[in-house]
Amino acid sequence: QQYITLGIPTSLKLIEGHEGQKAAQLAIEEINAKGGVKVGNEKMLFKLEALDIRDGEPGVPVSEALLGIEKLILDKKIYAAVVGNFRSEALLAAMDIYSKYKVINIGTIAMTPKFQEKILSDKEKYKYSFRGALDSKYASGYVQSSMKFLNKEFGYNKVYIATQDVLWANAIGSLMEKWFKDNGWTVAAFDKYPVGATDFSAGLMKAKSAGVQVIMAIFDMPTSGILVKQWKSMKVPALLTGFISPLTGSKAWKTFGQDIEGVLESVWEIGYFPIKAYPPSVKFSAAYVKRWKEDIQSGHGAAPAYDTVYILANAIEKAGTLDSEKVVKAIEETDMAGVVGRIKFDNGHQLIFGDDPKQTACGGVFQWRKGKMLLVWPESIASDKIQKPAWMK
Amino acid sequence: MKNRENYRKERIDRCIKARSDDIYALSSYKEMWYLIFPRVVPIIGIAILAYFLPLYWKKVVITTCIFAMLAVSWDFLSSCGLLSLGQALFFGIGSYTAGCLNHYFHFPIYLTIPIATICGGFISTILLLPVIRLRGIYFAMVTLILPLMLARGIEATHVFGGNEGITGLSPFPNVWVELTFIIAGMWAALFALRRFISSDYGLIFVSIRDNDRATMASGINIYAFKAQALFIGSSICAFCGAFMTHLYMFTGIPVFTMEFSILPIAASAIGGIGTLAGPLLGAFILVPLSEILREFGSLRVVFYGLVLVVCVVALPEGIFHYLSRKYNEMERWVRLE
Amino acid sequence: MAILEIKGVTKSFGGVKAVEDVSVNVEENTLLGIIGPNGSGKTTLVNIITGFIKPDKGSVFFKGKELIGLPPYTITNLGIGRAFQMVKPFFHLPAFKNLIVPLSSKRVRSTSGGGYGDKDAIALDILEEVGFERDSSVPYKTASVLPHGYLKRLELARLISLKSEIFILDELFSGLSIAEVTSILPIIEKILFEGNTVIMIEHRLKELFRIANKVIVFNFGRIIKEGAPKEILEDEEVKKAYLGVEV
Amino acid sequence: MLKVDKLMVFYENALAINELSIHINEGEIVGIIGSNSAGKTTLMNTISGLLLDTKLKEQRKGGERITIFGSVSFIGNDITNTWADERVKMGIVLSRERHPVFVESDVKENLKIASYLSPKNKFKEMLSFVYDLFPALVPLRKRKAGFLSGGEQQMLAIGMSLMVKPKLLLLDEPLLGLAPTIQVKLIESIVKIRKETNVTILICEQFARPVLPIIDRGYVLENGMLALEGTGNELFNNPEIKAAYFGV
Amino acid sequence: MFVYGLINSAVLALMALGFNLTFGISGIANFAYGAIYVVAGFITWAFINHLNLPYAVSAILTIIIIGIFGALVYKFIIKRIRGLVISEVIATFGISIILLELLRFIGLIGFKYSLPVFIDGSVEILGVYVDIQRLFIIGLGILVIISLYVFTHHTKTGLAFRGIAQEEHTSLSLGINPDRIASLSMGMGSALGAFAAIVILPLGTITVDSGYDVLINALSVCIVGGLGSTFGVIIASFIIGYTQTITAMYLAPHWTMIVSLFAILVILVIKPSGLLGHQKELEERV
Ligand SMILES: Nc1ncnc2c1ncn2[C@@H]1O[C@H](COP(=O)(O)OP(=O)(O)OP(=O)(O)O)[C@@H](O)[C@H]1O
Ligand SMILES: Nc1ncnc2c1ncn2[C@@H]1O[C@H](COP(=O)(O)OP(=O)(O)OP(=O)(O)O)[C@@H](O)[C@H]1O
Ligand SMILES: [Mg+2]
Ligand SMILES: [Mg+2]
Repeated sequence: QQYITLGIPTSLKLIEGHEGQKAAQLAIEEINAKGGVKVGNEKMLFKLEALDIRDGEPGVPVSEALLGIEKLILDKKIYAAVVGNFRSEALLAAMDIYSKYKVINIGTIAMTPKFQEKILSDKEKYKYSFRGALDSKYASGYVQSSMKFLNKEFGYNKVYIATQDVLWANAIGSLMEKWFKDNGWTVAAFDKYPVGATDFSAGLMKAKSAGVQVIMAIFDMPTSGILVKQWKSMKVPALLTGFISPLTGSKAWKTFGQDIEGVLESVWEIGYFPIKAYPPSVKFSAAYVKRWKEDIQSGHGAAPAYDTVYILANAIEKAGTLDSEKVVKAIEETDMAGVVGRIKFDNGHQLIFGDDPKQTACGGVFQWRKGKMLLVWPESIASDKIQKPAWMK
Repeated sequence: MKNRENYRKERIDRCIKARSDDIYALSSYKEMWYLIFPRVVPIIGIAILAYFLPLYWKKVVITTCIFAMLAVSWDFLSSCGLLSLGQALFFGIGSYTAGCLNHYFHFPIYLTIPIATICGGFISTILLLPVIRLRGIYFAMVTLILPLMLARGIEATHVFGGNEGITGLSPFPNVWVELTFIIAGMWAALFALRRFISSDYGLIFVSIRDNDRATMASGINIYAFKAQALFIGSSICAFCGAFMTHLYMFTGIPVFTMEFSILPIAASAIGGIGTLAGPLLGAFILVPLSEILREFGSLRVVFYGLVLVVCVVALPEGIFHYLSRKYNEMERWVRLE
Repeated sequence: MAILEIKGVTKSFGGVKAVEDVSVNVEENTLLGIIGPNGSGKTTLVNIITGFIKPDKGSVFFKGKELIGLPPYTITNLGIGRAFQMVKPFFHLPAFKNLIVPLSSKRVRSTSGGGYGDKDAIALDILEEVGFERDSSVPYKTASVLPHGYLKRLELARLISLKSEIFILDELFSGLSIAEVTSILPIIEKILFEGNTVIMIEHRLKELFRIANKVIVFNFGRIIKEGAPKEILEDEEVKKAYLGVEV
Repeated sequence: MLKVDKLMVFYENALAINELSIHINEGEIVGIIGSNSAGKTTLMNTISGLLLDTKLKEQRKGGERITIFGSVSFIGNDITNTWADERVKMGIVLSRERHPVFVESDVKENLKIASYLSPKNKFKEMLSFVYDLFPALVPLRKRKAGFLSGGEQQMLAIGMSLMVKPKLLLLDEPLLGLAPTIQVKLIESIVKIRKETNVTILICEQFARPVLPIIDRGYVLENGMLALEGTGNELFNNPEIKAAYFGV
Repeated sequence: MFVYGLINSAVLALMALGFNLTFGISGIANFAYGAIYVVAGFITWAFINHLNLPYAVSAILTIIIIGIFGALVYKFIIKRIRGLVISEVIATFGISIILLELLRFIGLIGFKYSLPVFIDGSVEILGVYVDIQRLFIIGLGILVIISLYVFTHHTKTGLAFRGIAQEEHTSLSLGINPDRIASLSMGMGSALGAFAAIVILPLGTITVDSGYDVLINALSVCIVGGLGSTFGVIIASFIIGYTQTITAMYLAPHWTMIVSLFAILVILVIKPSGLLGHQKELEERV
């Protein structure tokens, strides 16, 4: 029996990596259970080699992460890598390694738009890299939609932006800042908080004294939970929106309880919690819960990781060979229905996102209400409408 | 220690050392071999290993050599009384220098690395010049802070590629060049420094750590010498940084991470501080070990920490001290008369 | 002319006047003894002369050159060598290697040779001069295991190897037995004989008074008496403040 | 009271003390006279137990090997392997050679630390005792010990060992660096202390002149071996001693 | 602003005090401090959520357990390498990564771990809302500082802490058993760390990574203050705390780190042995 080895070089101990691995594993088990992938005339099984390269942890040099990737490539002889790097700089550096060894990789975590730029700058060289999750440009799109709604429905037009001081979050922050200004909002301030910040009072005070109605926060560090608590305790009368990773999962209600009632939270890729209007997501989350006995907590990375395995499998079957050049071609031509929506790559090897999972991949916005995550955006699949929380005037 | 009644364990030098460390009285091939053996074996050993291992492990050898050099440089600095927690600073400066030269001015590798070595040493020395009067932990604190600050500064000001760094730099032609280059560099650094530190000139550096007041009272400008030591130590690190940059075709703020500062210290601690060769040995234990431990997946770092603790506690003097003692001295029980 | 002129030097540490308005002239090729109760500011004065402490006021001239403000190593290179009250050898180095450091200083670098082992030879010569038996293993032992007597000699050897013109010896004899002291005295006499100047701080008065040309007495940071050893011995005030007993 | 029997101490291969047997009776002042490197400090460290600690530390570091033979007993108990702090609790207190004090603490705090073992209500009393003995320390109370002059540190070191209220006081070169007046005063007060508190005292000195008159008995050490033994007077009048330790 | 600067300073001071007790005052490098801090958080969490113990009981139990743990670490590990500072640092750092990564390994990742606040709610002070927990931090910070000062300057054990750091042999010859005192100081330092964790962590979630941050914060506050000086720690935390808050307020939050590091640098250049340390002058005294 021959195997196609897939590598997962990522920070396995961070939630996105951890759940990404589980999701990919689920996909592989499903495929293998059906007999594997057909390569030409032969059926091959998938095998997973996960390696903790710790690149999402502060203090770990990129070189160590890259050496880990080289280990997967040279030692474990992986055919392709999925999930992939956390930090944008690690991703960008890893692309050189992947193209050196001609290894296909489909990342689902790092979100920098520089990725496409780099691919387009030398398409031939970097063609082995794909991204199966959204990038910060798309991400800001989803945030914008909800802002538009808030503006239209409730007349909100003053915002405070807080982001984590990392590439992708800053990128979203700046895009949003521009958008707000272009659309007649007042931006009270735009603060970037260093990773590990534990005190947000300065910014919140600014926000409060400026009388903002909306706080847009983009964070994926765990300490950002403090922001939520501080926002509550300082009684800042503004609606918390954006992407705060401690709030994306079902367990957030347990941690923060009543505090997060009414918070608008963006979802980078749908599919990790069941959405009635889009059946693949229901199926996927059920399968995941069945396999791993708990539901997914991170709104980013896990669901696409599941899809990437299928993308690869389909591409290999379509190419009928393991020759990477041909498989790359096949991936470029992918068109299938995944849990995050319809999967198609653009010229820069970026998964295309939009507002309707039947047309493109899709992110969304949900609102925390009474312990439930209610999808309010995009309208095509929304189950509810954004509501003003009771305590807002 | 076993305490036999009226017996005492005696320790004797294997007596080819005449009186002091660098005066040898060689009288036979056997003695010559005795001297050469511990020096030649690791050189040949590493060379063989490096050239015959599978590709991935070659890469590991390269990384090991880099960390070994960092450790050697750390030990050199510490034997001059400069306790550094900031090898990452020197490393990062070298890396950025090479990266920028290559990216913005398109200098080829054989220019960027030498220039980065010299300039890196130079810039690091200048940066630390204002605090050269600090001692011990206070100096260490500054060296710990500076790389953090530079990294944050680059992040905040977006210079040199800002957060995502500079990628796509020129690589080495092939892995053989990489290997030869770094192994040669490592041995050169080690033996040159060992020679240097036992020379009359090098002795001054050691004396500064021993007692800087007395060194001053001996008419030595200790600050000038400390600056020289800094330059030498940081140049070596800068070389490593430049090398790593081209190896991974990447430079960016992660080159300032603490790992580059901590691992050399750990290597020195388990290898044996103050010997220069010890830290090298330590690096050759720790780095491959950490690669082997990758098999343990998530528990890797735990095991790694465990090994550190066990090594340090079991042989507080350091492996190299221990080995060289066993090699150079005989022990035997003698009866009290 | 006086080789070393100390003029109105004052230094206080947070309210305590350690040295107050001290002026002394040290004549060339003489032995000046400094005595005084504990904490009367003797060592502080030495620290000021050798640049380890900056005085609040006053100046020190060596052959007409102002010393205040110069760092210790520059002063040492001018020819003022000091031995520390608490010995400060390089504990990790063998005794003879201890001398390599002063032999590499600017002052004597040019004469001590740069070849391999040149300095070692000079160092061993000097050590023999101060009483390290050349053929024994003593000069090759690490300083940390040497007995105290040898360390004191090592301090002296450092000054000799620096070719100092002024030897400042801070309590060289403390912690030494009479036998040790008597064996060191000739070395000091030899130093004087060679035309150098010596300043000695001592609590071992008997030995000091035998060789001193002039003695000054400190009390509370001030000079209370200055004169030939004889006069000092007979002075009532000195007796009260310091001696209190027959010596 | 204290009995040292056939003590031998090796530093690696070097013999520092060779077959030394001495004893001290309760209430005595005993002097150990010896020139440099006679092994006085080694003996003091052995009696106080510090050597055991040094030995252990060296062993851990893989440094030189210290070997001790023979036995030490105190008031009938064998204390050869008793740890130093236990010995202090038994009443053996050492004032170490060359005054290693707590440089970062001020003088009063040094004395406070020193009174670790004595009851709190005794502190004031002992403090004034020490200040009486060394009035020079009084104005220096608030100064960090590291800034004191050599002699002042020596006073402090002795003062600290007195704070513990020892039964057996070991003084290792107490006169080092002290001005003659203070030396005399110290010697007088040693006699006084003995009279008042009946503490037993062992003094090590190579500067024998001031010490010999007050000791009851004395031992002369040479190269780790016992060279002479006798009462204070005997030693004082011994021509050899005179030649070697008085410089006449 | 004023209030939050104060809180920030108090947080820093609380974090640093335990470290200061072991490292600054008794001279034992405990680089596992950050790990201990985090572990304390998780232990308390586990007590509350799995054993359903009341909060106060869990907190006290945690402090005791961590204290004992610290003492044991000394007894079995540091004792053997006492005096070799680099080895101490590396060994405790090793312990720290073992602890932290073990926590990660057993799955304590994610965002669900957080401690309850002592008393919920907030009050308005000088025009800003401050939650009561933060007031607790200030109050307890002051309390700990005072008791620590009294402890290290006026109790025998505390003075012994200072003794063993400076001259181990002299302490030994005065009847202080350095090993006992040192393990005590490790224990107390760790317990203080646990205390700080229990007080501070309710503000946010417990995460493994913060272990490293806590260590760096504690280290820098401790060194800037001048080793061994309790007051130094306070002043240093105020300087660093307020620079952080002020920068965050008037410049931008992502400059806080740079500015506060720069402040540390400047302080060290001006006062080479920290604000209230005398290290340098003492060493230079000849
Ligand atoms: N750096 C300093 N800070 C504070 N006080 C100091 C400092 N240096 C010296 N002193 C004080 O100044 C006084 C003079 O000290 P100095 O060392 O000069 O005395 P000395 O005459 O050499 O005494 P001894 O004979 O005991 O060595 C002492 O009281 C000492 O405590
Ligand atoms: N740590 C050590 N390692 C090796 N040898 C030592 C050590 N300590 C002392 N010695 C040697 O042991 C002998 C006795 O030393 P010790 O210090 O006991 O003498 P001492 O009589 O106290 O001399 P001093 O008057 O100099 O204080 C000396 O020859 C000395 O060199
Ligand atoms: Mg003096
Ligand atoms: Mg002695």
